[in-house]
Amino acid sequence: MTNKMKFLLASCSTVALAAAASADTVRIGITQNNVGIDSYQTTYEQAFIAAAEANPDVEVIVLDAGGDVARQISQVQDLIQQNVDAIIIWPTDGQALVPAVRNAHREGIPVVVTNSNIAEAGMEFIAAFSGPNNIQQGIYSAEMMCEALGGEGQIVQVTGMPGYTTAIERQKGFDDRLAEMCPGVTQLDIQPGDWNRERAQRTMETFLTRFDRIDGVYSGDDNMGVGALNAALAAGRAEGMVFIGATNFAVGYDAMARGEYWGSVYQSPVDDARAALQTALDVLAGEDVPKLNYFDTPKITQENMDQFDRPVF
Amino acid sequence: MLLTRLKAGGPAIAKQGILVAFVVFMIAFSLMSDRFLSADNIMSVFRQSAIIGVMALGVTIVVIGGNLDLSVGSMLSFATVLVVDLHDKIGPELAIPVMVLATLCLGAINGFLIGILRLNSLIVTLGMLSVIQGLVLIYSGGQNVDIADQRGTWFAMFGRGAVFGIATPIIIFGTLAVVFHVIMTTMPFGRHVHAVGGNPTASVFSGIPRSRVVFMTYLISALCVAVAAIILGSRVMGSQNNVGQGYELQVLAAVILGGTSLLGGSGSILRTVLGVLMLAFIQNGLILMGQPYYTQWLVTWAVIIIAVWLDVAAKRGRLFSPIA
Amino acid sequence: MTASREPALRLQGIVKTFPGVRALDGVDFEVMPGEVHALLGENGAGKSTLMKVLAGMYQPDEGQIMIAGHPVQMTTPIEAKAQGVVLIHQELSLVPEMSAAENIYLGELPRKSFGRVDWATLEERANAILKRLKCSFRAEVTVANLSIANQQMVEIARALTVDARVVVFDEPTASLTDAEKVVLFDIINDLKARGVGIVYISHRMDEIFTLSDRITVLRDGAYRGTLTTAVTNEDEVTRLMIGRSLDLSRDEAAPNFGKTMLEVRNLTCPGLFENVSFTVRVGEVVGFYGLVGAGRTEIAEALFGLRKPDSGEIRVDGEAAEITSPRAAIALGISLVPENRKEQGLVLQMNCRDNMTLPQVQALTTGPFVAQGAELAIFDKYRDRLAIKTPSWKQSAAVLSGGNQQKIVIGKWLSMTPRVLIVDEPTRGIDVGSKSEIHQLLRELAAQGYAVIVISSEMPEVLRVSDRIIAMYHGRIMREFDIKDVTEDSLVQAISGISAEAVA
Amino acid sequence: MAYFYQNPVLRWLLRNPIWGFVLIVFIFFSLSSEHFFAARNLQNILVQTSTIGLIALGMTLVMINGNIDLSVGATLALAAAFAVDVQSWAMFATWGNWQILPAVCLALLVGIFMGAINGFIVWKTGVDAFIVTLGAMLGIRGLVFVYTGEQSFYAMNFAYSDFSALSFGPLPVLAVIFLLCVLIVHWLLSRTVHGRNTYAVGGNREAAVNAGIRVGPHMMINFMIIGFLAALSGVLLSTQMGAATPNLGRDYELWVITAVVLGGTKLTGGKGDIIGTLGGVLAIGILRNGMNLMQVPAFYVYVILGSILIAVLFLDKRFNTSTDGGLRL
Repeated sequence: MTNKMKFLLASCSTVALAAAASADTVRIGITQNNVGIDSYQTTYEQAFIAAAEANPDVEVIVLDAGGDVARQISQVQDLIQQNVDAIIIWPTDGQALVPAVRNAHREGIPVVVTNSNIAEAGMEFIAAFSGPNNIQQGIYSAEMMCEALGGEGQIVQVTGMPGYTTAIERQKGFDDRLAEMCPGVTQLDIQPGDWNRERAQRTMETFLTRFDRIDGVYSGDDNMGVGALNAALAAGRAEGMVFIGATNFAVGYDAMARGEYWGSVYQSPVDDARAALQTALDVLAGEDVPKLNYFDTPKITQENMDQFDRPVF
Repeated sequence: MLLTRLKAGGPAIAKQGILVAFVVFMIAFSLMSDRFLSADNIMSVFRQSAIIGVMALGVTIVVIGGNLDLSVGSMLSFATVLVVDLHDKIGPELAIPVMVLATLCLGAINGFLIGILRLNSLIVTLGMLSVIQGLVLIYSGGQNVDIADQRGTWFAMFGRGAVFGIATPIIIFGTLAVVFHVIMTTMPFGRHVHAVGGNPTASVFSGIPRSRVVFMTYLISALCVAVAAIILGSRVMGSQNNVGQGYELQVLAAVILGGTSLLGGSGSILRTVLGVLMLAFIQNGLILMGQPYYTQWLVTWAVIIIAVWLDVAAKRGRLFSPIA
Repeated sequence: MTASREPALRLQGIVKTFPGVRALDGVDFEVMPGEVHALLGENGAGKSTLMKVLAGMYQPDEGQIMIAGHPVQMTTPIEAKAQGVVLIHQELSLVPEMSAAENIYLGELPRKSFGRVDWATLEERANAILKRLKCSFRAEVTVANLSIANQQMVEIARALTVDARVVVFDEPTASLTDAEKVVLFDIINDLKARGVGIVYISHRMDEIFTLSDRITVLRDGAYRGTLTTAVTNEDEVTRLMIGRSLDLSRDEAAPNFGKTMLEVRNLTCPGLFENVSFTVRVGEVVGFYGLVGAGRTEIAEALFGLRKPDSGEIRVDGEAAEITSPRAAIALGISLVPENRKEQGLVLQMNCRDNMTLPQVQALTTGPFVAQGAELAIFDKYRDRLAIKTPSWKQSAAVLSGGNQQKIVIGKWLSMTPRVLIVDEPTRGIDVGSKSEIHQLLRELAAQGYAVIVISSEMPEVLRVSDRIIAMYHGRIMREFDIKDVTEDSLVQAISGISAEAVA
Repeated sequence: MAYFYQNPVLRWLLRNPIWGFVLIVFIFFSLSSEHFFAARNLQNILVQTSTIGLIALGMTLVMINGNIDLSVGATLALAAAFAVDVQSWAMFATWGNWQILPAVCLALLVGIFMGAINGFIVWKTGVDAFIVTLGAMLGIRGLVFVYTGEQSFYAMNFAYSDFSALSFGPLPVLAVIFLLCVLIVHWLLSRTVHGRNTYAVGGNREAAVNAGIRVGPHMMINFMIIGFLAALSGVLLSTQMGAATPNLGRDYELWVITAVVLGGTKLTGGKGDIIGTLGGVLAIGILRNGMNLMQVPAFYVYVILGSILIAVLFLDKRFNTSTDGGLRL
């Protein structure tokens, strides 16, 4: 037991982020969705911690819900209990966090929602949202797809983990915009890839068997998109197939450079994290912060990719 | 009446509940989708099932030995992240042996706790599931790992290559299945595993080194995971930290579907292969039919229960359990 | 005895078939109030099926059950119990984590409102019953903490919870010491005096002749006749059971002992056995006789590397041996046919051949593969030699009868051609016919030059097979008898500790 | 040493080692985190524990029976979905806050029904409960997705989520419900005929059958109880969220089993009790909460929880078993 305690203490001290507590230090707690599930979230966390360390007046408490809504709710409770100055939440589920956010609101602790937004019902309880506009990203992807196919074709879609907000919003943005803008493009089928490259690859392989003609593939992120691309390459059918993703990953960027991948949406976790922290600080400083703070997530395609740095994840 | 027929005429058929179910499904799917029985599709399903299949071979041996292994999922994440990450750092010719050794170490920990210390395998491997998941994340810092030069490396042959037109994963899976089948049915070690799983006390009374046998089953399981990781890493050319999450249950479902008894002492490698293919074809067939992905869960539910039920019913000679 | 001459229980023409087997074929059986009626038959003769019919666990296909003259239908054990028919099982059917009281009233715990257990009533009643049985423990004790004998008492106490008309005892003495047997027989006589009909099933002839009034014999699921105990004898009963007469005499060809094969000196394992010294010669059968718990099995386990002795020396063929595992023991040429064949001897779902070759499968190889031909040759050899009845080597051991299972285990160890063969309770739970076959086999083995140790709790058995008898009491060797000098009285005294001073 | 065995408190701790562990981590976190030992935090721990805890109560019954239920996480999600969705059914539109009542009732019924299906299959087919519920775990999750159409449901009525904020004196209402269930299930297991039969069925199935206990229906009832408790847990969780998500309760079965095993219930059946299970869930709840407060990084939490599980199993083996009587098996 004593060994375990030492281990506990040791592991805590390695991440001790707290600057010496002083009177004007603000304490901000963050509970993230699922660090480690993909590089985006991990890079986000690192960027967030780095940004906080750079600011001597900020002390942060970094928690991770591991993708479990219930655990995230209890983490919000724990943060309220510790009486932090502000809470940043990356919701595991936009709906389910509303009461927790409402509780924080009642306790007078401002809440900033990051990355994926809380449901409509919770908007009145949050101080601000900071992050990408996932619906808009879906729309961007639909527009790129439409443009790449010239308004005609048959496509398939590989979505993220079923039931998660980001996956749902991107799909919704894409589906609605595509139907509206490009009635000539038909979606053959939609199946999940669980944010997992290998599973996306398997899904795509089945699509390839099932459909003789696939002109385009939209994937919920580049990680899955590259999985789909791998499947098409292996089947020798990648030629002429349009691959559109979202959240440009390094692998997607490289594939784009090779001309195999058509386009994606550029979304930097570093920007995301910095924006979240800054929004929280602005709120605490009493500034007038708008409710919705979307940071820019531009389209990235083979043509304009040299304007962007290769993603670090 | 089914009941009497089960006992009298058709034990040969009834005992092959999985085979019957398999054939029924193949026929049903091929009627509903003309793509289903195409050579391309069958090859693609075989290739897809190789990763789970290779893992299921090892787990079958563990289960015949009377234990469970729930840690294979996170072990797969561990091994894949390791081999992909090391690929660019020390080259594939070193990355593979290092990864295999590291994975075997995890298997040895399982084997030590369960075989030597005799702790309950369900709980130990449940604990290891969590521990290993943590280790992966600590190792990678939570970042995805990728192989930079995806085209140039010979590492690609394991997941993407083909020999005589047959994809390498299928060849690896098939070879291992045959090898393990031969080991389990014709070699002393296989006999020992059956004995230890069937009656650990009696096997000690027969001079069988029970601890060592159980230990070995976990090493084999880890080895299978390592092989699966090579296929997976080479196929994807990258890895996420949770890539194997949930595989342990899919693997176990395949093993159960193959008729291996969770009580230990009986089971067959070849029937596990059938179980793996069955699950893969269900998944594939339903997608081909345009069903939403979650129908496969519902179908799997029914198939597992019916297949195992037939198996159990054939063994006891009556359809329904005699308990009041 | 009661005045009524109506049988307490009467079965007429009971037929019970299972798919492919006619387990009971028109069996008649009756027990009068105040009578002990023994039921005999070889394993597989249909006794257990008949018992299950009696206890309401099986429904007969044909035939009638009458209790006190009235036909009844019993579809569950509870109904049977309500009719006053109680079965005391051979294998303990207790729940270890529950109290004795709860076990006694299992399935019919007294209730209060909301399904609560009425503990006060429960414990009061249970303690009253235990008192009647002269038990020294309270009903509140958890069964897991009781000795085997006391657990058996709990089992018997169950029968007394109802106003039983008929109590069925199925091999009740299998795990009892002699002193405990006396208590049990008192109880049976007590029940008898109160007009309860007793059905008594046992393989032990002596008990049956001590206790019973009548004996009914079953063979192959059919009724073979009823004998009055007072006017019959063991031979007649045996003949009825196995359809032929048994030769119980031993061949008196002068034994020819060779060199000392096993020598044990001052072997000690605290709490189990102490300062045990003995020798076994080639061609000799040494019988270890004693009560359950006297330390005999533990010595065998130590010799077989399953138990680490604290001190002492073991020599095999004159050489000091360090036996740390069964493998080491096997390498030294020691074989152990264990006490409990189902738990220790066999892998039940494995086929007969594989079971038989299990200890040597690693050596029976061509290249890396098991030499299945050689295996089969071994199996065939011992199947013929031991007259094992099985349709095929592929048969799983689970479906064989107890006697054939035991022969598989014996064959397994004989095929190792051991230098020392230890056989622990070679005929436990085996019917008379197979029993004598096994006894004969043990004699033959000795004659062929094996050094044999037989551990047994049955006096006739040790007397029949041994050349020397070692009597044990509380972990110590009390006395060693040459078979020529032994008397039953001196044996009984030695294992009860009476002659302790005399020897020491 | 003699004192050690005579002191009733220590003797009790020796029989329930998990409570010793709970005590140790409790003291440890109280000393090492200023926020841990505070009324609010202790309330939080109780509320956080209640989700896993309610299911663990049912799992204790099922595991004492010698069975296991892997489908509880999915059942929880299905019940939560019903509880939230039914409120918005048109037929209850005019009921005001009372619309919550039929929703909750229906959700609980769904849980009982799912348990009944599992129990019935185990009873009639004789297939191992592990396999039956492994299948059901996939299948019921499939039903959740069919029912929800992959979307999250949310409760329009804030009264629903306000419920979880209520408290009786110092105790939050969720904690009260949990503790009440602890008492009831403890009473059920230790005082009622059904509870005692639970030990009989798990401890010696044959004996139970011979004693006339109807083992099949008995096991089915316990599966229905765990179904009910999983559903209740789902309903309470959904009141905390005012919503239900299709992925709710994933992996909960593993945590529940972990807690129950930590509490001393044997996987082989026949042994275990609610006091131990309560200790098991509190141990996990306190560890999670304490590590949150101390900011142990998520990656290390996995390693620590897994190691503790194995360590407790090891210690239990060391101190509590000597069944082989010294044989070197």
